[in-house]
Amino acid sequence: MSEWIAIGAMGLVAVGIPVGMMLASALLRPSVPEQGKSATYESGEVPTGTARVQFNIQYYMVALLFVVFDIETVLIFPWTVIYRSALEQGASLGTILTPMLVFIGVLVIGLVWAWRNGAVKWVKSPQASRRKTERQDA
Amino acid sequence: MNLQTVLPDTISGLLGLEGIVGDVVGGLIGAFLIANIMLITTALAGPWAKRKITAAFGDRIAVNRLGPFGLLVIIPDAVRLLSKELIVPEGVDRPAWDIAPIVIPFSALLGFAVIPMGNGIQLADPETGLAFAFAAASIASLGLVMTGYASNNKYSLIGALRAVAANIAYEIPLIVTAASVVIFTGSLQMSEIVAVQAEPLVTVAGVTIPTWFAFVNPFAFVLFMIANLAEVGRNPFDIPEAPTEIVAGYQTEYSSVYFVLIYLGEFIHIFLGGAIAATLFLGGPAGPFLPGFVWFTIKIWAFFLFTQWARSAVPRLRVDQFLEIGWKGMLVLSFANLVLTAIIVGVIA
Amino acid sequence: MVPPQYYLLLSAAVFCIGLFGILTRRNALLFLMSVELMLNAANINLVAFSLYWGNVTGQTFSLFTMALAAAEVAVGIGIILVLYRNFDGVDVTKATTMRW
Amino acid sequence: MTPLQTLPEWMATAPAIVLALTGLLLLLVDTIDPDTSNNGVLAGLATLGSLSAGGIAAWFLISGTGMESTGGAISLYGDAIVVDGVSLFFALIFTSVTAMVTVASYDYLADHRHQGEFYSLVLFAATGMTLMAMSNSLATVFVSLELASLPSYALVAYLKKNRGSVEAGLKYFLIGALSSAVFAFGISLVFAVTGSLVLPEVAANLANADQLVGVLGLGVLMIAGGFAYKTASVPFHFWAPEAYEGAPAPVSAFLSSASKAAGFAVAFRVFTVAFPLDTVTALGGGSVDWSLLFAVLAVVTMTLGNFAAATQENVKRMLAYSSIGHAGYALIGLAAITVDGGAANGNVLGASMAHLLVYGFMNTGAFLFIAMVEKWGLGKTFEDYNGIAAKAPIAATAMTVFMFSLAGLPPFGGFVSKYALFYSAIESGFWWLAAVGAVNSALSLFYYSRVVKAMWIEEPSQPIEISSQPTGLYVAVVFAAVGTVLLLPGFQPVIETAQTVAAALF
Amino acid sequence: MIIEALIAVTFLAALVTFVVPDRYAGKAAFALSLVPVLGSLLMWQQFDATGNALLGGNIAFETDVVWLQLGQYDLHWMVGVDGISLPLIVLTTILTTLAIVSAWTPISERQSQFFGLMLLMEANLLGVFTALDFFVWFVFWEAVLVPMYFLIGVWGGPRRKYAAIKFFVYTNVASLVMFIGFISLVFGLGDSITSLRLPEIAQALQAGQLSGFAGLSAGALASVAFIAMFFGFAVKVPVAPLHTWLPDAHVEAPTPVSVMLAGVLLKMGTYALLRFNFTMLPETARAFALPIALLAVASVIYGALLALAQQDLKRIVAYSSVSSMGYVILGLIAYTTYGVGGATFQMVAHGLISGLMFMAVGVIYNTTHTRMVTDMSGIADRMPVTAGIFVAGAFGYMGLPLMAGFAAEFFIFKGAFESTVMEAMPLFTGAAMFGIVIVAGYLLFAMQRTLFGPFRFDGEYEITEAPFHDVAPLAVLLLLTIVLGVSPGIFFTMIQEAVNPILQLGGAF
Repeated sequence: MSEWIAIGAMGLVAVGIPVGMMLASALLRPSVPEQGKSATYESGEVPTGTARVQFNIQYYMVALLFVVFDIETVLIFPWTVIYRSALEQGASLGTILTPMLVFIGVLVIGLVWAWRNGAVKWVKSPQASRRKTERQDA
Repeated sequence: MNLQTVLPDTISGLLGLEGIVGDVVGGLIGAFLIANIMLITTALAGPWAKRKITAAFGDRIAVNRLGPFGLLVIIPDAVRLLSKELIVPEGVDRPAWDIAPIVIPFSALLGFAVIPMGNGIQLADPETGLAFAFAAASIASLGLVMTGYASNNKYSLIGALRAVAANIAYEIPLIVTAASVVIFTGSLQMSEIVAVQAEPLVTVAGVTIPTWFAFVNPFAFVLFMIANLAEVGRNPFDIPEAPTEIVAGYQTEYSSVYFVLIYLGEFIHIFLGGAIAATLFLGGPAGPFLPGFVWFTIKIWAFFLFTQWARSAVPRLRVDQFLEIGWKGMLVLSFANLVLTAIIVGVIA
Repeated sequence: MVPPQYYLLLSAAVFCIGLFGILTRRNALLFLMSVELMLNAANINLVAFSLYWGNVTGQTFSLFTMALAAAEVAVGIGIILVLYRNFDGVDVTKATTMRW
Repeated sequence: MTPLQTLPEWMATAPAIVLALTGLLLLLVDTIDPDTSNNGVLAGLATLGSLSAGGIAAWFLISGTGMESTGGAISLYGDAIVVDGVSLFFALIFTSVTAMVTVASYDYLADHRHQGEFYSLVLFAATGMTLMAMSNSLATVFVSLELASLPSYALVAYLKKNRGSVEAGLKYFLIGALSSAVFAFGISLVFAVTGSLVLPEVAANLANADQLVGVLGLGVLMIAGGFAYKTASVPFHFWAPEAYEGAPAPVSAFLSSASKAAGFAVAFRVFTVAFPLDTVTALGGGSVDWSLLFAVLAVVTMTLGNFAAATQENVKRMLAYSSIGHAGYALIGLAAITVDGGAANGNVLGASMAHLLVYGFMNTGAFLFIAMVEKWGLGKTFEDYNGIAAKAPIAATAMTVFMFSLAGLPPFGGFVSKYALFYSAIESGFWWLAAVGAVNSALSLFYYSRVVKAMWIEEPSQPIEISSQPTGLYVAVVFAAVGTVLLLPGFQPVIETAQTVAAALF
Repeated sequence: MIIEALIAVTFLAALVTFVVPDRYAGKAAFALSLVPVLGSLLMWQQFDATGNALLGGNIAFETDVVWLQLGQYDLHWMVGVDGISLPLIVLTTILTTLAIVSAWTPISERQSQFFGLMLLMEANLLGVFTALDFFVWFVFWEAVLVPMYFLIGVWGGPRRKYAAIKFFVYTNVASLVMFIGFISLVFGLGDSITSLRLPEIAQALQAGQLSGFAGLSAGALASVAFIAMFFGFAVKVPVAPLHTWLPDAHVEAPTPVSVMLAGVLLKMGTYALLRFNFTMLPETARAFALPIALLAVASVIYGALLALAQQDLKRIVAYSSVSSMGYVILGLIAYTTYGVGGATFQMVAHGLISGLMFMAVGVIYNTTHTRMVTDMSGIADRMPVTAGIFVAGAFGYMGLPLMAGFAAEFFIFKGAFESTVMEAMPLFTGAAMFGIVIVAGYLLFAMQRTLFGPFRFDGEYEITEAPFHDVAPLAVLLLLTIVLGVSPGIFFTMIQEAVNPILQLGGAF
C-alpha cells in the first residue's frame, strides 16, 4: 500500500505547490482595478456577444471516436501485459492472438466507416462541397 | 516486484520511521523532493533555456546579463511574474477559472510520481505504473477545458477545444504505441520496464547494445515521439496556442501567477513526456559511465531540446490537417504497429 | 486490510448519491453523470471484492463496465444532442409531446 | 446429424457470429458507398444475414446441438458463454423477428438517410440479444445486454428530426441507463457475496451468503430490476409506451418482440442457473424467494398493461401497453417455478418460451402493420383506422389475425401458446396465476377488437387514400400472419422443443 | 379422412372465394359449397357408426392422431361422427349452401369477403360438430365467432356495431366460463386421463374417476363444472335470461347470416350441452333437473310472449327461436329416448324451419325493404309463392303434422311426459306445451296482418314476386322439412342409436 500513500503524498504536494505560489503572489502583487483592464481580449476591439457559443459539431464527433478507441485501449492493455507470458506458458498463437485481431478488426471497420462517412473530416462546409461538385460538373 | 527500494522507503529508513507514519512522512518528503527537482528543471528550461534556444535558431543572443550565460535571469523573472497584477476579466466562471491553473501542473507533477529517475529516485512503483502515468498526464485536458470554458473569451474557448481535440486525437496513438512496448515487457510496472531494457540485445565490436526499445522497435519510437510532440502541443502541432491565429489559446486571459502556473504545467508536461519516452524506449536512467540520475536528466533534456527544435524549425499544421493526420495517419499506423509487433513477437517466441 | 463491509458502505453511498442525482436533476447531462456515479459504485464493489475473494474476475469485469459506461455516454450524448436540437434545451422534463 | 462432431466447438455460437458479421458487412457496404440510396441491397443483406443465422439456429436445434442427446450444453470461453437448447431457441425468435423487421424496413426507410446504419444497428442489437441468450456469466450478461441496448437507443431516436422519436429515444435511454446501472450494482453485490460471476459457480457459492443474505437479496432484487426494464415489466415498464409510440414502427416491433424476449432469455437462465430456488430459499440467513417476487410482478404487470391498454386512443400506444401485458404473461414462466417442481418447472418455462416465440410473430406483425399505416400517412388513433379493410383487405386480414391471436382467440397461435402457458402454470400449482392471466386475456379482447372493429366495420370520416403498396411491408406482415396461423397446427414441435430445452436448465 | 377432406375443402373454398372478384363471388361460393354438401351426403350414405361417440360407441370416419404433447394431457386431432353429429353436419352444409344462394340479392358490396366468411364459418362449424378432442373442438368453437362477428358487423343493419360487439362479448365471456368449468373437470380427473379426448374424459367420468380439485370435493366440482358449462352453452343456445344478444344480432344481421345464426349456430349450444353436460355429468344433470326444466319452460314461454309483442317480423322469428330452443332443453333434461332423441331431432328440424322463416322474411324484406308488420298487408297478392312458402314454414313452426317440427316436438313431449327425472316433469311439459299455443297465436297473427287481407304497402318500392334464386332455397328448405316430417326415421334412427347409451348411463345411477 505504501506506494499509493506516496502517490497520495505527491498529489498533496502537487496541489500544495501551485497553491503556495498563488498565496505568495497574492502577498506580492498590487491590485489596481480599472474598467478597461477587465474587458475580455478580442484583439483590441470591444468584445461582442458571449463566448458561450455553439461549436463545430466535428469536435463532438472526434470526442465520440475518442471514447470508442480509448476504451479499446483499456481492453487492449491487459492483453498486451499477458501476451508474452501466455505464449511462454504454451498457449498457441492462434488462441492468444486471434481474439485481439478480431477485436481490432471490428474497430478498424468502425473507423473506416466513420472515415468514409466524414466523422473525421474537419471541414464540412456545405459551401465548400457545393463548389467542389460544381467544379466536377464543369 | 520491487527491483529497487523506492525513495520514500529510503527516506523513512534514514529517518528510522516505520509503519504508516514512515510511509506518510517518507512519501511527503520524497514527493517534495521530486517536485522540487522538476521545479528547478522547469525554471531552468522556461525562462532561460527556451529563450536561448529560440535565439540561437534566430542567430540572436538572448539573455546574457545576469550570471553565467544569463542563467540568473531565472530569479528576477520569477519575482517579476509572481508580483504582477492579477487581472480578472469580466464574466469569468470564477471557481473553474481559479482551479484550472492548479490542475494543469498538478497533473504533470502527479505523473512524475511513478517515473524512475535513477539512483533510487522514484517515489512509487505500483504495478500499474505506466497506466498511471498516462492517466495522470491526461488530467491536464480537464484543466485545459476549464481554462477555455471559464475565461469567457472566444480565443480561449477555441484554444481549449483545439487542445482537447489534439490531446484526444494523439493520445490513442500514444497509448497504443506504448501498448506495443508492453508486449515486450509483459508488465506495466515502471521499474520492470526499465529492468527489461537492461538486458543486452546484441554486441557489436565489443560494445553491448542494450534492449532499449528504441532499438528493438524504432518504428514505435518514432510514432511515440510524434504523438508525444502533439500531446505537449509543440510545433508542428501547436494549434491550441497558435499565436498568429488565436492569440495565446486557452491562456489568453490569464496573467500573473495563474499564467505562470499554466506555463509551468506545460513545461513539466514536456518533461513528463520525455520521461515516459525515456522510460519506455531509452532504458530509463540506464547508461554507461555516468550515474543513472544524470543519464535520466540528459534524456529528458534531450526531449526538451527536440521539442524546442521542432518549435523553431517546423511550420505549424492547419487544424484540419492536424486532426486528419491524427485520426487517419497516426491511429492507423499505431494499430498497425501494435498488430505487427504482436505477430512478430508471437512468431519469434 | 480494510474490512469488506466498508467497501459495501462506500459503494452504497456512492450509489445513493447517484440515485439522488437522478431523482432530483432535470438536466439530461447531470442525469448521465449520476448514472456514471452509480456504475462506479458497482465498480468499487467489484474491485474491492475481487481483492477480497482473491480472483481477478471482478477487476476484469469492472474494465468492461467502464467500457460500457463510456459507450453508453457516447450514445447518450448523441441523443441529448438531438434532444437539444428538437426541444431547445437539455431539460428532460421539457420533452413531453406524449403523455407520460 | 450432429454438426458439432464435425465442426469446432466455438462454431456453436454461429448464429451470433453470423449476425455480427452481417452487421459489419453492412457497415462495409455503407463504407463503400456512404451516400447510397440503394435500400434493396442493405435490406436484402440484413434479411439474408438474419435468416441464415436463424437457419443455423434451427439446424442446431434440430440436430440437438448443446442438448443432452449430443452431450449436453457447450460451454465456451471459460464458461462465459453456453450454447444449449434455450439459447438456440431464443436465437430463433430473435432472428425471425429481425428478418421480418429488416424486410419491412425496406419500405419504411425508403425516404430516410443513414439506412446502412439503421440495418447494422438492428443486426448488432440482434447479436447482443443472441449473446444474451447464450450468456452463462453475469459479465457476459451485462455486456450483451448493453450490446443489445445501445443500438436500440439509437434506433428509437432514429428519426432525429421527429420530436416524438427523439423524446422516445431520450426516455428509453434514460431509463435504460438507470436500469443498467442498477443492474450492474446488483451484479456487483452478487459478486461480493459469491465471489464469482459465472452462473453455476454463483449457485455453488451461494452457501457463503449466510452472513450477507441481505446483500444477496438486494443484489437479486436489483438484477430482477434490470430484467424488468428489458422486458418492460413493472416496475421498470414506463418507458415502454413512450418508446414504442415514438420510435419508428419497425423499431417498436423489434423492441417489443425481440428485445423483450431477450430479456426473458437471460432472466430465465440467470434465475434458474445462478439462483436455484431450492438453494436461495434455504439459505442460512434467510430466504430470497424470487419466485414470489415474479409472481407478484407478473400479476401486476399483466393487469396494469391490460387496463392501461384499454384506455388508449392511439393504436401504437395501445399495442405498447398490451406488450407490457404480455410481459406479464411471460413472467409466469418464472413465477410458477417451485422448489420441488421437477418436470413442471421445465414445462412452465418452456411454455413461456413458446409463448414468446408466437408473440414474436404476432406482435411484430402488428407493429409492422402500424408501420404500414404510418407509411400511408393515415394517422394514429383508432378512428384513423376506420375503413382500412375496404382499401387494403390483405393487410387488414393480417392485422385481424394478429389482434385476435394476441387476445388469445382460438384459431391462432396465440391461443394455443397461452393455453400451454396457463396450463403449465396450473400444473405447477399456480392456478390463481393462470386464472388472473385468463381473466386478463378476456379483458384484452376488448381493446384488440377495437382495432378490428375500426378496420372492418367503422366508416371512415373522410375517404381514405392509400397511395402505395409497400412490397417489403406486405411481405413481412403476411409472413408474420401466416406464421401466427401456422403456429396453431404446428405448435407441437415448438412446445416440445421449448420444454425439452427448458428442462435442461434445472 | 373424409372429415379432414371436408373441412379442408371448405377452408380452401373460403380462400378461393376471398380472391374471386366481387361479381362472381356469389356464384363461385355456391358452386364451391356444393362440394361439402356432396361430401356430407356421402358421409351419410357411408355412415356406419353405432352407439354414442363419447361412450365407447363405434365412431364413423374416426381419425385420432396426437397433435400436441403438453404436460400431462396430450392434445389429439380427433374427429369422428356419430348419430348425433351427422344430422347436424348435413344440416350445416345444406343450410350454408342455401344461405349463400339467398345472399345473392341482399349482399351488394364486398361480396367476395362476405361469401368467403360464410364458407369459413361453415368450415369451422363442421369442425365443431366433428371434433372429438376438447381442444380441437374449442378451437373451432371459438373460430366460428370470428366470421360471425364480421358478418354481422360489416354487412349488418344500422345498429350492427352494437349487435356485433354484444354478440362477440356475450359468447366469448360464455366460452371463457365454460372453458374454466371444463378444465376444472379435467384437473379433477387428474391422472385417470391422458388426453383431452372427449370420449376418454366421458368414460373416465362414468367410471367415477373424478376427484376433488382446488378445495372442492368431487361432487361439488362436478356441480361447479356443470354450472359453468351450462352457463357457457346456455348463452349460445340461448336460454331465457341469457338471450338478450340474440334479437339484436338477428335483427341487425343480414338475412343469410340470420339463417346461419338461427339454423346452425344456436345448435352449437344445444349440441354442446348434450355432448358435455348431459353425457358427461348425467347424475349432476339429474340433480339439477328442476332448475333446468324451469329454465327450459321459462325460455319457451318467455320467448313466445316476447315474440307476441314484436312488430318486426325478424324479431318475431328470433324470439320464437328462443322458444323453440327451450323445447330442446326440455327434451334433453327429460333423459328418455324420445326426449333426448327428440331434442336432437329438433335441432335439425328447427335449423331447417327457422332457416326457412328467416329466409322468407328476408325475401319479403328484399322487396319491401321493411320488416314491420304494421307497414304492410296483403303481400300474398303480389308475392304468392313466397307467401305460400312462408305460411307453410310457419305451420311447420307451429308443429303441423307431417312437418319436421311436429315430429320433433312430438318426440320431445312424449319423452318429457315419460321422464322420470323428477316428479313434476309432466307439469313442466304441460306448461311448455302451452307455448305452442302462443307460437300459433303470434305466427298466425303476424301472417294475417302481413300476408293476407287487402294489399297495402307504405313504402315506395314495387312489390313483385321475388326472383327464382331467392325463392328456390325456400322451396328446398320446405321440401326438406316435409321430407323429414314424413319420415323422421331418416335421422331419428341414428339419433336414437347414439342417444340410448346416454340414457343407459343415466339409469345406472
